[in-house]
Amino acid sequence: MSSNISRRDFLRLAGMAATATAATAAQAALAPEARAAGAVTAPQWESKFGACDMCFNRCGLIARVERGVIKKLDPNPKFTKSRGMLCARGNAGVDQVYDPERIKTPMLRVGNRGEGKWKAIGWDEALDLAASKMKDIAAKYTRCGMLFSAGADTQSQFVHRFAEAFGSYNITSHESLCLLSGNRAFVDTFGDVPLPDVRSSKYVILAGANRMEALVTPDSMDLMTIMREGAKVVVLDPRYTKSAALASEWHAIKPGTDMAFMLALAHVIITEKLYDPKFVAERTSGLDQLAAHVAEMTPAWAEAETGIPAADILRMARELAAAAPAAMVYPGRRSSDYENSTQIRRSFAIVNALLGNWDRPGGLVPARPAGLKKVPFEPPFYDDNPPGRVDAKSVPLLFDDEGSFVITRENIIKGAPYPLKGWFVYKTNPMATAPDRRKTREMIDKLEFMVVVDIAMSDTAWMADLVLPAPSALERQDPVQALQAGAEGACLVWRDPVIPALHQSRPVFEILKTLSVKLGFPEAFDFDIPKYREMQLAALPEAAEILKRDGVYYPPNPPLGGTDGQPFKTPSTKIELYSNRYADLGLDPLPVYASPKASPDAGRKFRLVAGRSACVTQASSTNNALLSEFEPENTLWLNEESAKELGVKQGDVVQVESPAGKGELKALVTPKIRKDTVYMLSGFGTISGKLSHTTGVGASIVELMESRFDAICGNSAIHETFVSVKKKGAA
Amino acid sequence: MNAKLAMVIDSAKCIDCKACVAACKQANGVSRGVWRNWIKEAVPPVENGKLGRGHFQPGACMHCDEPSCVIACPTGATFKDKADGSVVIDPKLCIGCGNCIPSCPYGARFRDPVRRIADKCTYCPERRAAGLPPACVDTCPTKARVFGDISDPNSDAAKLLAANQGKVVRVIAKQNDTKPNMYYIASTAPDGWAVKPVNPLSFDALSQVVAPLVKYAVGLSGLGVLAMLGRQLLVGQKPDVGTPHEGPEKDKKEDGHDAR
Amino acid sequence: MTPANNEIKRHDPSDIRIHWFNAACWLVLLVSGLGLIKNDKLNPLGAWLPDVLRALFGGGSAGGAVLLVLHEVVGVVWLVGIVIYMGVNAGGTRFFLREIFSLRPGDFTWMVRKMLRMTVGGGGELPPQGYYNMGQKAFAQASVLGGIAIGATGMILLASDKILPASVVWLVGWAVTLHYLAVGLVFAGLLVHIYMAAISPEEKPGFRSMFTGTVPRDYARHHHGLWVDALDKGEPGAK
Amino acid sequence: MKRSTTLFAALILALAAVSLAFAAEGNARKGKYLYRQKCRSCHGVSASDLSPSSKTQAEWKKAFAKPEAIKCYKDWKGVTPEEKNDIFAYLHDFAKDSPSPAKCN
Repeated sequence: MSSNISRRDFLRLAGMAATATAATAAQAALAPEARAAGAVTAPQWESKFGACDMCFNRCGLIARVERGVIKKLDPNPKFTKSRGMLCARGNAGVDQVYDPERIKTPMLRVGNRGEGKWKAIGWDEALDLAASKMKDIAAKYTRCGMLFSAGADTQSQFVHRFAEAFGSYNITSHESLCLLSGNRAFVDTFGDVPLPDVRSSKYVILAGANRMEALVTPDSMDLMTIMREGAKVVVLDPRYTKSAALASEWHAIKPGTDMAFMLALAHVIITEKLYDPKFVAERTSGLDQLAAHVAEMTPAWAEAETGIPAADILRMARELAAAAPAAMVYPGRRSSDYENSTQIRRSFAIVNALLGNWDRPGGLVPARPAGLKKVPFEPPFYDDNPPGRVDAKSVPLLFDDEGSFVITRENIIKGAPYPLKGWFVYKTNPMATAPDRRKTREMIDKLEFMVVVDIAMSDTAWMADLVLPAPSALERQDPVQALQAGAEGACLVWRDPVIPALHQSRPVFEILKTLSVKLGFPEAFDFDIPKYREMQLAALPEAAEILKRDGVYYPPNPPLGGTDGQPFKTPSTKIELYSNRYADLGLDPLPVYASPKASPDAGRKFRLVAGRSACVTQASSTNNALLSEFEPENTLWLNEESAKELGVKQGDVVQVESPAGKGELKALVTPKIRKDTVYMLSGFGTISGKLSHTTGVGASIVELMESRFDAICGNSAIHETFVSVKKKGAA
Repeated sequence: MNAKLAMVIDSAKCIDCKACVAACKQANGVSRGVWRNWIKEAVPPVENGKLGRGHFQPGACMHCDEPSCVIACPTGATFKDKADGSVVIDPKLCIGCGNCIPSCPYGARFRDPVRRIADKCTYCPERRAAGLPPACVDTCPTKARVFGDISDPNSDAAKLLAANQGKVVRVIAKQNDTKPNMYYIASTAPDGWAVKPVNPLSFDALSQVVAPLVKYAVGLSGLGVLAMLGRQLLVGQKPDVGTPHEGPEKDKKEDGHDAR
Repeated sequence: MTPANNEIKRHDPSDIRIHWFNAACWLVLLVSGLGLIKNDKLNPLGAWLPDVLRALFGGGSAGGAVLLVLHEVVGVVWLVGIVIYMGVNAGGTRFFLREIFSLRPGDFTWMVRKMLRMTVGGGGELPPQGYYNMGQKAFAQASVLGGIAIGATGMILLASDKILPASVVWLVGWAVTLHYLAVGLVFAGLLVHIYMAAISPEEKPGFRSMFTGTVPRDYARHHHGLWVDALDKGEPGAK
Repeated sequence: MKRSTTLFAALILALAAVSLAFAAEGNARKGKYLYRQKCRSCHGVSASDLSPSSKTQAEWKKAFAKPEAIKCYKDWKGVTPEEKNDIFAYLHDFAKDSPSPAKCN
């Protein structure tokens, strides 16, 4: 494989490299102002394929390994989903591997919870302990007494498998702290979670999505490309993010009013009949109800709500419709904003439906087939289990396989409807990512046993009874993973270790396999990773060879339009502008707008919003030595005028307070944010004693966020908090 | 023909993601707190009371054709590599005097706090030897950075330059056009950041006072020696002088010495 | 007296050794140092010398790097050698320093007249000189003071990329300047010293004494009359 | 217009109530276990790959209203009526057009 890479790259640079090398050799003796001949030689590295794990995108990479040490991670040029790039975080993946603060051995808590007193123990002792504790909890509280939480990791599927085999229904992932509201809205409108085909789009409205900092491949790069080709990208954001800076047009929308903007777009598109009548008639249901619903929602009305001039809204609606179907309201990912985020995202989905962009180039496309087979198993059924998840029926439309972390946490604290006393956590970090850190702490205090498997001692691991070291994604073998890349089709990646696992780390797969034996269900893990991959690739006989050769495999990708004439996976088999399901459940069948609630406390006049830097993956990367150089601490973005009123100057330390908690950090006084809004990065103000770049540095955003959730799907709602800000030391 | 390595940057494509900066640090083991390359952010214009379009400008050492840093280097550790046109620092020859740092109008140089010598962008010669582009170019998400030999019309960089003839701009120190080899396409901002190259006072003293002074002193001394040698040759060798057998009277008589 | 009555001992073997040791070091240091000044504007000889030397030492900047190491090693060896000499021959060192820094009435006159005499001729009678004549004293003073400056600045340059933090690079910059200045001035004197000692027929016995350790009494009486007088009187401190 | 909306909503609500009542008869979680145990041995291996999201809720309802008509019904021997109900609840509740469409593994 290395010869293959170098040949390809060599061709790319052949002229340059050959000239330089020959010239250097020939001229060294004659021209003293040159390096001595042969002074610069190619590094003696091996090149090995991998897939990045610094965020969920999993960009294909090539690890340059010299004498067993990873020297550099480069983009895999054949991994076209990321357009041949590796971002700052991807490059910093090396520092994750060689982080001196990594968990090196299994650690048993010996002091009080969170006190940081640990004892290094052997794997046998650690896994015996975990197995016996899980057995005890199952015996005392049924098998649903264990909660399993796994982050966005290729091996997380084994945690789900294990939980099912163990017999617990209580499984959460990071998704209910992130993207479920958007998924809910699109499933309930289109019957599917579509992907944006940015590359062919002519007009994109990014509302509350910051693609130039919260990088999503290939969308982030494609947005720049299409703008160069004449497409228009509109950004709505209370902050002047880098996306706002680079967009064709930016509007500092008032937080929480996106729905008003979308409904006004619908109003213009419907009243001016700018939609495709054939598409809307054949493929959607509820246009009449929608038309009636938005009849009064004029651009002028929306201007009063959003702060965006009516003339601009009118113009954008017309431009958007004119570009349709190669136009879209970008669906976005993280949608954990408000208690009515599902309805907000429904309004996004509805405008897309009116554009008739479904399964069209430049519009929203259904997920492309990947061809991976699931690996079946037959977990036992335990009759003594409670009827469902601990958060079941808490909201009308919970995703049963994701649940809601915020509600689960609430119910664990209450001990109702049934007690939940054990927690298995793999590479997810609710102590630093779930709103209201004190509540997470309170929940943990209710537990009898908590085990965390992770690479670094996250804040969540810091709270555990038992911490087990996992290798990084560069040190382990992984199953095949399918990745979606818009209309270009899915691609498959896998991982083989580019170096052996460091320290005593063990992949969670091996941990679970061992535990499955100790707990009496070895049949759930009667395979190894190569065998598992074989089963996954049963329908793709050529894939394994190509993965070995290229580091990525592209399954056949049918052309767009394949769903034309086929029913949508909704109750009405059409795109539901008017949601029958919501009507059934007594929910608003059309998104009903209400002005965002004002702060309940005059002293707390700033809405706190979350966001991203391209050098930060929430709380999982801020302790990275290289990335901490880019984001050494978080600051509170504070509008210049607001700062003036508060007497806060650039760099002053401010005290921020909400009903949930408080924090101190430096102020960034800037025109780049609305006067009524403040912003800070996540991942700082940590509490773990093994995160030296972030513990005691900046403030924790989850300490300040109140515990709110989406009323329809239970996704967390992290923009519902108002905070007070004052200069430290001021009265 | 010698190569002329250059970077052609379409700064309007840059999203300020810092991938190039991170890649550079990782590829070259650049010490904590210092940077071989950068992305500068233009102060956004205010249009109709709100911030207008932003612009981000990737940069690094421009490997100038008339580099002021080379002049400021006392040991020749910094030089213009004639084979490929890059400005090179030989770490083994650098004594870390720091002269070159303020002499670069683009702030491209720094003194590495660990190795204690001057450092800057090298265009990743090891990677080039392996047939790879420089780390920053390879990793860039939007391919804003394009690298190559612009004397080779088939290189990506030369093609991009040719395609944008008349639209290419360079950031140049107004006081001193060092002929940088970093080309920005169409327009770029910020553009006024290049500063006047400044040599440390000690260096100016060396080049403007001490070096001429020493030249004169050595010249004068050399002239004196020549004069003595001339006289010696013209007037002729005194056979009595310097031979230990000669008597003192002769010395006195012929040489006029009066040592008593 | 040895070997014959008409020969006076002028130098200890240790003096001779340190002189030639110093000379050898300086030659290597001067040539390698000039080879390091790649900058056309600074190198009094131009860049051809560095180019030639670098080519000799492996070519390109790598050759320069060899030169730098050579310069640093020999520089340290030189300093260490001098210090060892001062320890081994402390009396000689004291004598040397006392002699070169003690000026007598008539030294200035001697200097002016001697310079005239050696170049254009004439100049009048020369006042008598001691162990060292004023020309020798002047060069010895320059060598001692210059040597201290060269050694000190050289140590700073050596330390620059090994222990010195960025906050003191100003010191390194000035060390470069002073190093250059001191070497330049000493070199200017060195040219005359070499001529006088090795080329000018007048000082042949002195030159020879840097190998044998003795000078003819007649020569000494002519050139260093006050010294011979002191010797004859058996004055303390006379060598 | 408004009136018809209300009427329509009421009608849908009524229909939903019926369908929910039908579904509530079985235990979907047990149904998942039973489906894996009793159906997956063929479906996904020798027979057509089938999971809840293969059909709509209406299609599952229709199929289970007259299971005798299902091709493989002859192989259902060991399945009790209660188990049949559980399997139906699973397939129906996670159908293609359900709120939580699911594939089976």
